[in-house]
Amino acid sequence: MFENILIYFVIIPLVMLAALGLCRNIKQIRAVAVVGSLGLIALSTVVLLQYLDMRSAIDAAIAAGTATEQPAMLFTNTWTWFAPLNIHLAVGVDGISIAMLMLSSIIVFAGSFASWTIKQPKEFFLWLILLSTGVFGFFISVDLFTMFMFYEVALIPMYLLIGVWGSGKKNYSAMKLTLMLMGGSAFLMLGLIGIYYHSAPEGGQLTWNLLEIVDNDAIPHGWQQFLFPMTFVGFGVLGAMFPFHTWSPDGHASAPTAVSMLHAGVLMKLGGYGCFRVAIYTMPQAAHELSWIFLILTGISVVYGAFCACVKTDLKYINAYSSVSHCGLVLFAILMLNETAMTGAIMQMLSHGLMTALFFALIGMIYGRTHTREITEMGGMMQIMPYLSVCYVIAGLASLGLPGLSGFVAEMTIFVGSFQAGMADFLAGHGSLRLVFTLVACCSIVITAVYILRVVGKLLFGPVHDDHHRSLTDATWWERVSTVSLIVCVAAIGCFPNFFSNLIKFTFDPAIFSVLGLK
Amino acid sequence: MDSVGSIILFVIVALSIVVFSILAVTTRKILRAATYLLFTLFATAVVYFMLDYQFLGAVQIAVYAGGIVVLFVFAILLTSHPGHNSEKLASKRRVLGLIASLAMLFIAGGSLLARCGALSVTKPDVATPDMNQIGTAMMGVGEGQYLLPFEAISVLLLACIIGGIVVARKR
Amino acid sequence: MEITALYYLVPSLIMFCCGLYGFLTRRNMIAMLISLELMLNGVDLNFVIFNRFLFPGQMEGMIFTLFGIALAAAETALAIAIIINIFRWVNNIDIRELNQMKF
Amino acid sequence: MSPVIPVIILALPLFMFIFLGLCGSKMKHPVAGFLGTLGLGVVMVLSYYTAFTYFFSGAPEFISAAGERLQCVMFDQTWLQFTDTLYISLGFFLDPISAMMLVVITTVSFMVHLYSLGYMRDHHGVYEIGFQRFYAFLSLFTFSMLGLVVATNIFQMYIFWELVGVSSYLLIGFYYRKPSAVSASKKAFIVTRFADLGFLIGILILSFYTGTFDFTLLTSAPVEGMSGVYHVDINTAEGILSTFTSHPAPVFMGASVLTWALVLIFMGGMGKSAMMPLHIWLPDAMEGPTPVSALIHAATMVVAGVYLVARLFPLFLMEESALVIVTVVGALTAFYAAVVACTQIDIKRVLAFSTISQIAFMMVALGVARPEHHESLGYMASMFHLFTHAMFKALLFLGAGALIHAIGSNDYTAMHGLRKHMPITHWTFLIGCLAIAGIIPFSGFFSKDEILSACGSYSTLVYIWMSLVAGLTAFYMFRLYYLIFWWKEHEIPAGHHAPHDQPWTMSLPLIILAAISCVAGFIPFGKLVSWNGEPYDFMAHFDWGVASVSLAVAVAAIALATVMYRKENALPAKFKNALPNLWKWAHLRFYWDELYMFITHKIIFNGVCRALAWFDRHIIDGTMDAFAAITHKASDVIKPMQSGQVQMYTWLYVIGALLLGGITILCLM
Repeated sequence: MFENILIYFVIIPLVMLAALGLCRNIKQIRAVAVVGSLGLIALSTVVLLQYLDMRSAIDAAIAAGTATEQPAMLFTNTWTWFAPLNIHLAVGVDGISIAMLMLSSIIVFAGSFASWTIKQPKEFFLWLILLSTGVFGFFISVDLFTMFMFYEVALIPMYLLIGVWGSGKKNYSAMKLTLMLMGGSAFLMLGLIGIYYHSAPEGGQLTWNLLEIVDNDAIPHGWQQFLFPMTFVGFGVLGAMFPFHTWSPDGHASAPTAVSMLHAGVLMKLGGYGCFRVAIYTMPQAAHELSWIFLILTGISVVYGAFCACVKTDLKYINAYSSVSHCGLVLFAILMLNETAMTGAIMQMLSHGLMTALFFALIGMIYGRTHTREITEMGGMMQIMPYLSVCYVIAGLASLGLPGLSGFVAEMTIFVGSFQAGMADFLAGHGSLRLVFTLVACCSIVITAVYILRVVGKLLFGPVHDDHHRSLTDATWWERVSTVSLIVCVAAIGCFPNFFSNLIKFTFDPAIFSVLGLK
Repeated sequence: MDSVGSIILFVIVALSIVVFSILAVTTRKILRAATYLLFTLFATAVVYFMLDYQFLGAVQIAVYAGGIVVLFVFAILLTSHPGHNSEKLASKRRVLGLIASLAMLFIAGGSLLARCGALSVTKPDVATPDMNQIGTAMMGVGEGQYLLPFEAISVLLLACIIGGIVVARKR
Repeated sequence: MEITALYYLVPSLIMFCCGLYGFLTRRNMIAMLISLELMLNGVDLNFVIFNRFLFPGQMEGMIFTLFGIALAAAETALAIAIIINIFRWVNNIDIRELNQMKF
Repeated sequence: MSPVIPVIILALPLFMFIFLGLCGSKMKHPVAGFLGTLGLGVVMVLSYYTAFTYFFSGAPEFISAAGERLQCVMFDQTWLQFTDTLYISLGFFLDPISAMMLVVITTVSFMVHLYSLGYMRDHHGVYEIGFQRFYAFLSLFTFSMLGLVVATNIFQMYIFWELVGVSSYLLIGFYYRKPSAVSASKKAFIVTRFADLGFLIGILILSFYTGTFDFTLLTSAPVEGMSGVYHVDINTAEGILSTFTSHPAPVFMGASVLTWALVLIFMGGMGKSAMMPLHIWLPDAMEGPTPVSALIHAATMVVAGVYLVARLFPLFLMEESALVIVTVVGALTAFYAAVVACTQIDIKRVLAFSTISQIAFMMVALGVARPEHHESLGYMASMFHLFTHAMFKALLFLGAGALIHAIGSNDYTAMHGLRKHMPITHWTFLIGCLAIAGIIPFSGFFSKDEILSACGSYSTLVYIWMSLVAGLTAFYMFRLYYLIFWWKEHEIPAGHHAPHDQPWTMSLPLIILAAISCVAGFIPFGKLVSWNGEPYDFMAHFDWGVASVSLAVAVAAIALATVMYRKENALPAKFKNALPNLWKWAHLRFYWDELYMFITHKIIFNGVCRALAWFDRHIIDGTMDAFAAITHKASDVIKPMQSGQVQMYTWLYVIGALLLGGITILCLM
């Protein structure tokens, strides 16, 4: 019954697209968006539960001696797509992908509510859902080619969504974002094709399938040195890695609310996920040797983004730079090649996805009322719109790592793991780079506090800056649904981190760390 | 060994092709150019006849000389301003064009002469295809038969008809 | 004296070069079209000549020429329709002044 | 003892926070306040029960047959697993100091809850905006603080450490309409956050070398023959230890890693406990409501640093140098804060600096504690002082709150001569002052005396220094006392009521705390709390010499204050004019704030952040834009080749064809 369940992650959005085509008015459009995203949430929950069941069933089988080891992925399935080049629609998930799928479905849900009153809703939702098709497809794919295809499907609608529904310098931003991400895709494609042509030992059948590539472990060392940077940079651009991050502030500043949410919340995770799943997973040797370059870059991202966020006055810019900092931490932790740090990286993806989506949702809601995003032109929002302000404070506290919310557990896992990796390196005489950059990254918790509190202080507290704002209303019910759903998730991760941590770590155990030689 | 008559005929035809071609591109009056083109086309038709391609010659006269040139004449009359039917050519441009076409002539002619031996063949005494064969070749799908290009051409012509109507139609 | 293939090829080459000259130098679009016809005609002639002298038993060259004539006719008809239309719009058929649609 | 009670102790305040936070605004003000107070009352009773059971039940899990008090983990739930050995768990750790802290926290917190019912409304009985929120935050704070003291592992402590930081932030910024409150809360949070960075790194270092976060493992007695911290059971930290032991002794930049770890952890404690140079947030934190200052910034949260050092005391004992640093920082801070307190005008600021100074006393006591000196008398003294200080300082703050509530100003210049109008406040405040000054038989005398004798047995210099500070303490407290309650009272403008005593909800806590301050000194503290659990009878070793000296110093200082401030006279002004610079520097707190302002604002904000932002926009982004511009320019350059002139294209074509043809022919020749 569950063999084909993953493909529904693509089918549901496609059905939603078809249903949207038939919609006649805004109510129907909203209904389609809400029902569809609820369906996605339900689906990912079912997959999660089934996944845990199956894992424990296999564990029991191993204990009974009827099975030998945990497979790397479950629900695997393959449909041939283009036989001559061996392209398949191959799907499969492990704990990490499931975490990402849950994140995406929740953010799509919240995003639907956040764009309740958007103009030209039909077209907007068409593109938005097309985008989420790409996202879901990416996370379920294990075939590099289809992965790349879904990746592009997720990127391209962004151009129209920002260009048409955006604000401010939207043409410039949309163009910049699309071009920079496409530039990344170019590197990525080069890398993926390179991987394909070395995916099998001499004379073997070439394959795009990740799991087979890892099994074959045939990419020559010299080629890894070339292909690893290609794929890492390709995905790293989407993960806002310094110095390829500048699309992020402009793009987010111009994008409409739901698009910012989806982009920062989910799309940027595609970058981190890809770096991990493709670059490091298939080329562990090169990852060991070349990680120092990217460690430096991502380490810089972490503090650099935070410092930049300290002086910006546009809410979206601040949040975009904070995303640079937090996503930098994701890539940074992945590069530590340490189980704990990598678990932390995935948790940070979840955590950042949720809280940045919350941030962008709130910024969109505030902007929709005040028509400005300059914190110098606002003040005392706590008196005017207490609900939104309280949510903003919660998001801020999550972002600066308050225990009990998601940011803390992710960051701490990363720091503990990175420190262990750094000290291990240091004591083994491999230099102190990891250690130093871990300490540098730790400093970000202070800088984050600075810019978050600066915004909270200026925007929410203090006297009301503009008397025109006094007549503004607090959140509507759909805005409440959107924010509450995100806050609940942020708090859930923050209060019960071990569930998520184990879900993710469980993945590392059988699959990845054997490859990386870390177990 | 060709007969003297045919040699004389060839010389006349060749000369008229050369002369009228040159005139067609050098005359300033556009209507005259069309006329010289007509003569060239006729001369070409004669060459086809001399090579025993009667059907081809007939098509040449009917389509080119009969159809296209008439189109030209109409177009010229429709588009030319009275007393404005000549154009002045910059001499620099003419010289450049002359150089280019002479270069082309020399290069192509040089390569022809280089293959002099292979081309110094007389007309073989083989019957040219008759109408029956041409018709069969046009309508068949086997080897050496051309139904597909034939149909392609017909679609092309249809497209041209429609295109012509669309383009020329008044708004 | 034999009239070999070479003799036939010379006028067709000259015709082609004349067409080229005309196409490069004339500004009137109809005149350019006339030059184009000359070039096409020269090429057609070549096909036929090679067919007749070198591959006498076959008919590809001739058939190709037939198609060529048909193509030339179609092309000329369409081109002239366009030229007349342009003339209606801008009252001019000088090729160098019709550059509004570039880029 | 079943683990249900500890669970309730932690869960109830959390529940009250969530409940009041979500539903508070729907309730009437008194209902919310009453519910919050009631909830805390239950917690207090349970905590008393727990502490009582721990100290006096004699159950084998709490006390060994030899009379040694044991550490007991009531429950421990894994919360987040990092590696096999490193995991954060949430638990309930019961040992003498945590049991004592339970009592301190819940008592003061309950008093504050009760007091706020009266304080957080004006004279007409109108409740403050956000009254319910206030109670929610108080519950959150209490939860966090309880979680902090009962932490079973250092990471749980860090978690609650952050949580108290946030509760403190929220409560300092309670009057969020006031810009000064907002910036004070921000400052408090960021300064402590900076210190927490040190704490975090310290935890990381410590956990890397020991392979555990667990306090019981961390502080268990060192195994013979092993230096440093890596005494932890080999079985639990095998992998890490083997990497480690294969290397020479871990020394980093001239100090052992243990020193580094402890100093960094102490840095966290310095931040929370407002030790110099991280003290700057505490005076500003007085922007919060006064009950909050009493609870958080006098009695409980600010002693978290002391508690942290006490918790890790066995580790500190392994590194003499770390303890020396604790002593030096404490001694300097104590003196600095005492000097500054002598010159402040705002009564809450005086109390804030006094708090800093008193916490520094506790730090010094820990710093000078050595097992060879009276079984680490300093440790016990520090905890004792923590206890008594919590009571009398809460009393002083609540008294100050009553004054502010009555007068409507923080300035003593607006007060003067209130002893007739507010007798309850006056007497309780006086008790508080006597206690802090160290007058027998009030509680402060006993604890301070213990500290001084601990100092004395460690080093004479420290002893003299701290006695001086004790004298200063008595001086500035009585200066404050006289300025508020004596002097000539102000004219009361027509139509205004004279200031009067407060409702019973405010008076009752004052009276209770005053009573505790009177008798707490007689608690046989050493029998309950000592560094290794073995009871220590302080009275048996009572040093009358030290006691009489300290009493004499205190009395002398009070006498001096009486002379100078009992009535309005010219003496203070003379002193001020005699040492104008010293007075000005002390009044402006030795320009620490300006220094920090310069560093953070001028250097970091303008110099680093702005520069980086500029760099980002112009260099990084400029490079990206330059790529686009170059592409654009390049296309402009080659665009004319697409002239749209068909003859041009033909020319190019012909030239190309001719070249190719020519080349071909040349090759053929």
